[in-house]
Amino acid sequence: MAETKTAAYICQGCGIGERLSTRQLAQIAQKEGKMALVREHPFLCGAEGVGLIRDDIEREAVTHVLIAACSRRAKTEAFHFPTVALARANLREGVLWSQPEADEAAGLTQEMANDYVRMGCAELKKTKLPLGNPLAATNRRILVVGGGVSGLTAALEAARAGYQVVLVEKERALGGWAAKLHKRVPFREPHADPADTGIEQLIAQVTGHPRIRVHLGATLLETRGAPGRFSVQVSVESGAAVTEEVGSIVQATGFTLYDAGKLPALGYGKTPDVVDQAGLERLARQAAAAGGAIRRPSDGAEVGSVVFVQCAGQRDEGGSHLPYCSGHCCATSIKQAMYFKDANPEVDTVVIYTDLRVPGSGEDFYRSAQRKGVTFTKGRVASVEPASGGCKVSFRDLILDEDVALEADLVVLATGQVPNSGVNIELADDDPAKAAQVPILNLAYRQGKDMPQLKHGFTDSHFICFPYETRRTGIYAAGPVRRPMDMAQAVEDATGAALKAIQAVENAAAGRAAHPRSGDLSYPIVRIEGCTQCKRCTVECPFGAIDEDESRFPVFNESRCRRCGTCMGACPVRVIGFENYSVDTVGAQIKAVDMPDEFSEKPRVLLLACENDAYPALDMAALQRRVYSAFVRVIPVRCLGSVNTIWITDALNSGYDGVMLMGCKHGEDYQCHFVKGSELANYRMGKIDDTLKQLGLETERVATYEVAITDVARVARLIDDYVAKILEIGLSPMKGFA
Amino acid sequence: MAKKEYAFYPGCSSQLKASAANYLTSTRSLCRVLDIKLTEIPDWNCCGASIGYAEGGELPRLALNARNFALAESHLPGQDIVATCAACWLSARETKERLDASAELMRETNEALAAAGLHYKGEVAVRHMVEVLIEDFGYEALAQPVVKPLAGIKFAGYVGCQTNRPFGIAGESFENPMYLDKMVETVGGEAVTGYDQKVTCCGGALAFSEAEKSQKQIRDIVESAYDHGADMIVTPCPLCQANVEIYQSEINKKQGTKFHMPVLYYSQLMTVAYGGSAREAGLDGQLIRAEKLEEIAAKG
Amino acid sequence: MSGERYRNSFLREVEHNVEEGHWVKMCMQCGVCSGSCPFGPHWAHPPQELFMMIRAGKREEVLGSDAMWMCTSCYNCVVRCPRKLPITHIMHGLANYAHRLGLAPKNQPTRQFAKMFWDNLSKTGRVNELKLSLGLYFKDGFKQGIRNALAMKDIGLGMLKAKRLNPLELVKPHACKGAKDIHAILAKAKEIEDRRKGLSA
Amino acid sequence: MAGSVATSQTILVVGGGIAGMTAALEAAECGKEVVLIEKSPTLGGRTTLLYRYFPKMCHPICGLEINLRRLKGNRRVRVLTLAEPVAVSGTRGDYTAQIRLAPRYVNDNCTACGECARAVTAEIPNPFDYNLGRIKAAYLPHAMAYPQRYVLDPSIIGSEDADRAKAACRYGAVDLDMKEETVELKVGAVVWATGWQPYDAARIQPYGYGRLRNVVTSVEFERLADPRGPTGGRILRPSDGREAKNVAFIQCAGSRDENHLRHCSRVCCMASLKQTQYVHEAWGEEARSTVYYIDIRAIDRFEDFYRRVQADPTVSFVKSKVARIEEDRASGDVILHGVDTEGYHRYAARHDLAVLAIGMEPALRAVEVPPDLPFDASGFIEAGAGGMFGAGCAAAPLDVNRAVQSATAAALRAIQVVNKTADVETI
Repeated sequence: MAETKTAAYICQGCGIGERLSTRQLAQIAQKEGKMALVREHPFLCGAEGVGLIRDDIEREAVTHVLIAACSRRAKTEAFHFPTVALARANLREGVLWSQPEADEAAGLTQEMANDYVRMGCAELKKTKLPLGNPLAATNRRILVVGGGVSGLTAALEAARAGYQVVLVEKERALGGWAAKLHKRVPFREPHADPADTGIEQLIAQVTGHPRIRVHLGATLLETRGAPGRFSVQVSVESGAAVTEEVGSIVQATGFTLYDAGKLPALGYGKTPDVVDQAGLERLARQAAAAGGAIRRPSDGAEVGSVVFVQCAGQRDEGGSHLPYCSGHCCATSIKQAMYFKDANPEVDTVVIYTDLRVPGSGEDFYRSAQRKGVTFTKGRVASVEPASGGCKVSFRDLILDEDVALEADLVVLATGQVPNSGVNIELADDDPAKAAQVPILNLAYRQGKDMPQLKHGFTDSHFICFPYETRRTGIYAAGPVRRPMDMAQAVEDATGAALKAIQAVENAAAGRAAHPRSGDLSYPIVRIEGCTQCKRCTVECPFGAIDEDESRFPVFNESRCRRCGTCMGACPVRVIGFENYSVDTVGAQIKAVDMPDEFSEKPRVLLLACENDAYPALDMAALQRRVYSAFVRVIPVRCLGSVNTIWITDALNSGYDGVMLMGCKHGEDYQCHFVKGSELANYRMGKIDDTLKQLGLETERVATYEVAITDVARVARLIDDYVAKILEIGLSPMKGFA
Repeated sequence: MAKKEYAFYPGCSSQLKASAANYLTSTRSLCRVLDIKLTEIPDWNCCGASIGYAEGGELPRLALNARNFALAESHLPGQDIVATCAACWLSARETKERLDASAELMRETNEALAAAGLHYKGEVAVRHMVEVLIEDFGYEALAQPVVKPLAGIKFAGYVGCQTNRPFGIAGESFENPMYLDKMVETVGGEAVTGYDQKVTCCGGALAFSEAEKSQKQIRDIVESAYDHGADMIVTPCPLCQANVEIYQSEINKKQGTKFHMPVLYYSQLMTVAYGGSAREAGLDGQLIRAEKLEEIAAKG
Repeated sequence: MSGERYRNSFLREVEHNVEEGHWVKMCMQCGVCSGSCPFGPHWAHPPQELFMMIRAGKREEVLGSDAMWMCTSCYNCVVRCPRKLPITHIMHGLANYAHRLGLAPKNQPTRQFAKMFWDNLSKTGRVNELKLSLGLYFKDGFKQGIRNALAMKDIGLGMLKAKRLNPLELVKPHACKGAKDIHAILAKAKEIEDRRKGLSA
Repeated sequence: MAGSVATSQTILVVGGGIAGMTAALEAAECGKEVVLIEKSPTLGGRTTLLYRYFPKMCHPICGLEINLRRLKGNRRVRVLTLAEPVAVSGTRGDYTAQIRLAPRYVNDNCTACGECARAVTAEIPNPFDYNLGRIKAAYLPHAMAYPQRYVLDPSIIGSEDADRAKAACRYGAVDLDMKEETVELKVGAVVWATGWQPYDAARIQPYGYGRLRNVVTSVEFERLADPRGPTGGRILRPSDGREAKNVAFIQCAGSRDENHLRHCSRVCCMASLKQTQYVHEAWGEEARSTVYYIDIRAIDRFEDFYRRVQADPTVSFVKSKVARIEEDRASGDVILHGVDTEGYHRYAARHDLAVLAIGMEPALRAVEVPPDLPFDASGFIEAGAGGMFGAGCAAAPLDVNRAVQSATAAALRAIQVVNKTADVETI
């Protein structure tokens, strides 16, 4: 690789030239920053300015470029130089737009700008151009676990996009629940009648597809590796174990119907004439096969009246059954009521519900059922008991406001979906509940055999905007294992999951990071010889990317890594880093700041700001010209989880009067894009107090804040309040020793 | 040759010496001015009104209206049926729509008509006088003949129910139809804005059977007109007119109010504005006299 | 009894015999009709509740109720119903059906007036307003009638003065020449309707 | 320009809201060439105009920031703003799209320094606040606008204001001679992520929107609660700027109604539940929210959120479709009339403000498309056999999360087309 040649470009546009001495900035870049090449330009992001930089890169063999202009979030198209290492000094939003225009402020404003140039130079010199993970793994095959509608769809859609697929189904036949249905809820207009499930065609398309291999009666014995290089041990029907090499995985392991046996109050088990929705489908298929009407189990008599009890063991506030709503059951009961009405309009069909939930065009399906004479009653069912020649359903009619009972030949309980998500790895190993759980993926991961679960046992993503972001890179949940859903949604969900699986193998092959740092070519580099095997990185990685080898050294599976740097923040001996983001790139910036002496009355506050939310909030505050203290120096971090405590202690040792950390909300509704980053940072900073005491410093000198991207006004206020507090408790006694 | 010709369906209340005689008188007068030829459907019969349901049932009411249609079709071919009474218009139009929609009802209805040797072909169009004025003439044309603008009089446009729901006039909103206000302005009067009882029900036929409940409605209607500074109420519906005008004295008696709010038909406003006499405008038919209007009518 | 509850029997009866009755099953219990009715406060059971009662099989309560007799035919419910139910007509239909079956409350004033109105109009083909109002005053007997009439005499006189009430109506009423035709038509129509509904006239 | 670059290997994504951005990015991150066109001057769509999301009460622009960074880091997506399709012709794998580009009057020299806005005097209703507030006629759509470039409103072109803007710009970014142009794109597949629009509330007559001062729509209410909005995040009512502490939320405003929208718009229940929390946060224990509903459709784990709101003492629920709203002329208060159908209780309830949980209708209008793009009766795009696909709310009324799933699926279907490997569809 060519030797390093640094260059700094100082923009004078957007008022920088008027309010700051760019001459002074240039000198600093040259003398202190040791930049080989320094240029000032009136309009750097303009075609001419950009051309200038390009020429230097080509003619002057510049390898490292510092842009001292606007925020790193601005003008990214103009300042796009993929062949060189890049650093940005934020003079516009970070200084000009956040500092008062008044002349008396000019001095402090210039000091601030000078520091940002110093910091930029320092960072640049420690930065390398990321070249991508050299261990790029290139297996593009996709494994689909589960052969129901979700799995079949994921397999078929991936194959249709040109990818090889291997599908593993634990049963001896494909089709899952759909194969057990008489008909399904319609997907298209007029949304009036039950439709054929179409499962046979789907199965035929999958089994007949040249790019899909299917294993029936098969389970996963072990899954090890990473995106682009998973190695999966499959126990196949014959009992033999075969190894499948794949690049990514879709988990479509579906759901199990909630055990109606737990609902004796609703008559289940007391009489065969109380069935769940699956039971009704069975009866409907038998009837269809026999070419007659649906008959009740007890005596085989034709069903003349049927009652559907919605939310059976669902939306339970008592905590003894499912707390959530399974979403599909209203439409399913409507469909099942139609089984009766379409065959014989004389059959009485009553649906007892509390909220009828048929979103979108489901409303048409609801209307169609009413047109067919299905009666809907808003009520709460108290009990179902066997009665002479049928069942007695006692309920509160919420409209007519009375307790009533009605008799029916058959009662159908709309019970909920329970996800098949394997082992809950968050449970303690000695937890009996865990013992009862059978692992599905059998991941050979340090952090557990299955994917982390979110809520109620579902493997859903926590993010509204990014539904496919599981915490296991390259493994995507699809269908009811992720969230209760109907068949139409499962098809959509599985198609999306198939895309993510494809994307995962493409990213892995290119050595790129996956979401949320998609395309990032940097990856964690470890000085393994310095490692003390403390295991913090392997335990704390939010994505379970790091395993341990026999001798308990960390094994970084780069393509499982999301590049958040949590491991870097965790490492007590600081042997983990990225080419363009490391303990040094940040540490050097901290040290580069010009530290006024203890008599100057000019405190210095270091602000480490999450680049996803706090930093943009600061930018937007500047855009609104919200002024904040000139004593703060801001360094964006990939995630608060990447903050290594050494930065804090270094800062305090070198005379900073305080350190602010701004990260995302943590806890149940966390907003950290790296899931655990901000939480870990918070935890670590909780323990820094001791360090501070050792240094003889007030604990206020380190403060952690939860900041949302919308806290535009608040960030400025937080900074000012903090600086005020620092002035109140006085400057740091460490200054002298710096 | 008249500009426009229609098969006229005055309805029971709009006959001479009937409760809406003044509606008839004023309508005739304004048609003279606009050169509209109204020919009564020979021997027309009652529409059955809404209240006819209890004893009448469905088919007999349809048949009643169909008889008028059949008569119009045979004696006044090609002419739209025009009603002034809201109830007549509504019953007739509902009948037409229901027969158009159901071949079975059409068959049964004609089976009934056959008993009198009549047959309904299903060709007539049923319209309200206000529709005719707005759609066939338009506000501008209606403004042309104005010689005595009703300047200085504030009118609360009380639309009521049956010219408004469920069909509506000229595609106007059910909650805040503007046509009556526009007509008031067309003849130079001032329409009070924000009259919030504009489409309140006066109780309709139940004014007779449920007097107190209806009079509560009527009280709101009149009170709100006063609140909004109206001098008079104007309406397109005979039953509304009758209920709202007649019962004011009752309400005064029972509840000590001092209501004295004239209630007129749009046709009376137009007749006066067009230069017609108080008599031609049927102002002599008011229980609560509309002095301000009479003054204008009296002006040379 | 509970055996018959929430069965379709009464709903079917209504669909078959009540004007526009086939719409009752389409109600989704939003209640916009109930809230839209000018006489709402006086209803024992607003429309949406009546529809639920029909579906719940409460035959006697529905047909014996005076609720639907409170309908003023203002059509607010009709234009607001999100399911486009012709509620006004269903109310009329229910009232008519209850009346035909003799289940409607005996002294329900609107029932009496409605009957009076129909008899009045079907006699000559046109409404005789004078007889109608007199009939109304005297519906509760002669004495009460005089009292009612006196109470309303100012209005009556006013109407006379305004030439909007004609004393001669008593002797020489407005009438259709074809009154006989009308009787024939109405008789036939009723016969057809009864046949369709399987009711005896 | 773009036209010449695109090929039948290119995927065209129409609409730069969250669904469109997602479809474009997911495809591009699989290595595909994408052209993303957006009719407004910025990406972000309607979700950007939401204050917060249910059920986490998190902030939409947080996800937007991530998506924008993905976009800035990915050269495979080319973005055209102020761009609308006028016609698409051709067949699966080989489409030609006519794109109309409206003039921005600001070129990419713009540094977003804001001098033009300072120079301009004219103001326009802020389209990014549902016209509740006003902004200068030279404006940056919002703080998260992408591209981060100002726009000149056409209304000032030819005026002195326009000249002032031009004079104020030191980077030659203001170009008053820009003209509307139409470009042609050759693409293999098209993803229609054209999103939704709020149903015209004025057509729901009994609720008096437009007639009554203190009746607003749920999308407008988002702006009132948002610190970036016209009231700086204070929930004040339009009539008199008084604090709206007692707020009525009216569900199914246009939805589930054959006089308006046949379908259920799915998000409105959750949106109102979320908005009750805005009221609670703003006024604490003084807050009063009442939700008038037919059915509360809090599906799957949204049920948790519903239960949380039910437990909130400042929130109550009434099972009723409100019949009509009347205004108390003196106070400007709204009085809701209706019947609680759970046991028949009549109410005339006074509130400071009524929020109509307004329905979603598809926004796609008047574009010539080949028959291989089927629509349902409500105008939503259905699955077809061609190379064009609906994504997000163009395909169905969806919440953000499901819209993103739908867009991700649409991206794969588009990839199948340009990869030319897709088997014959069987629908």
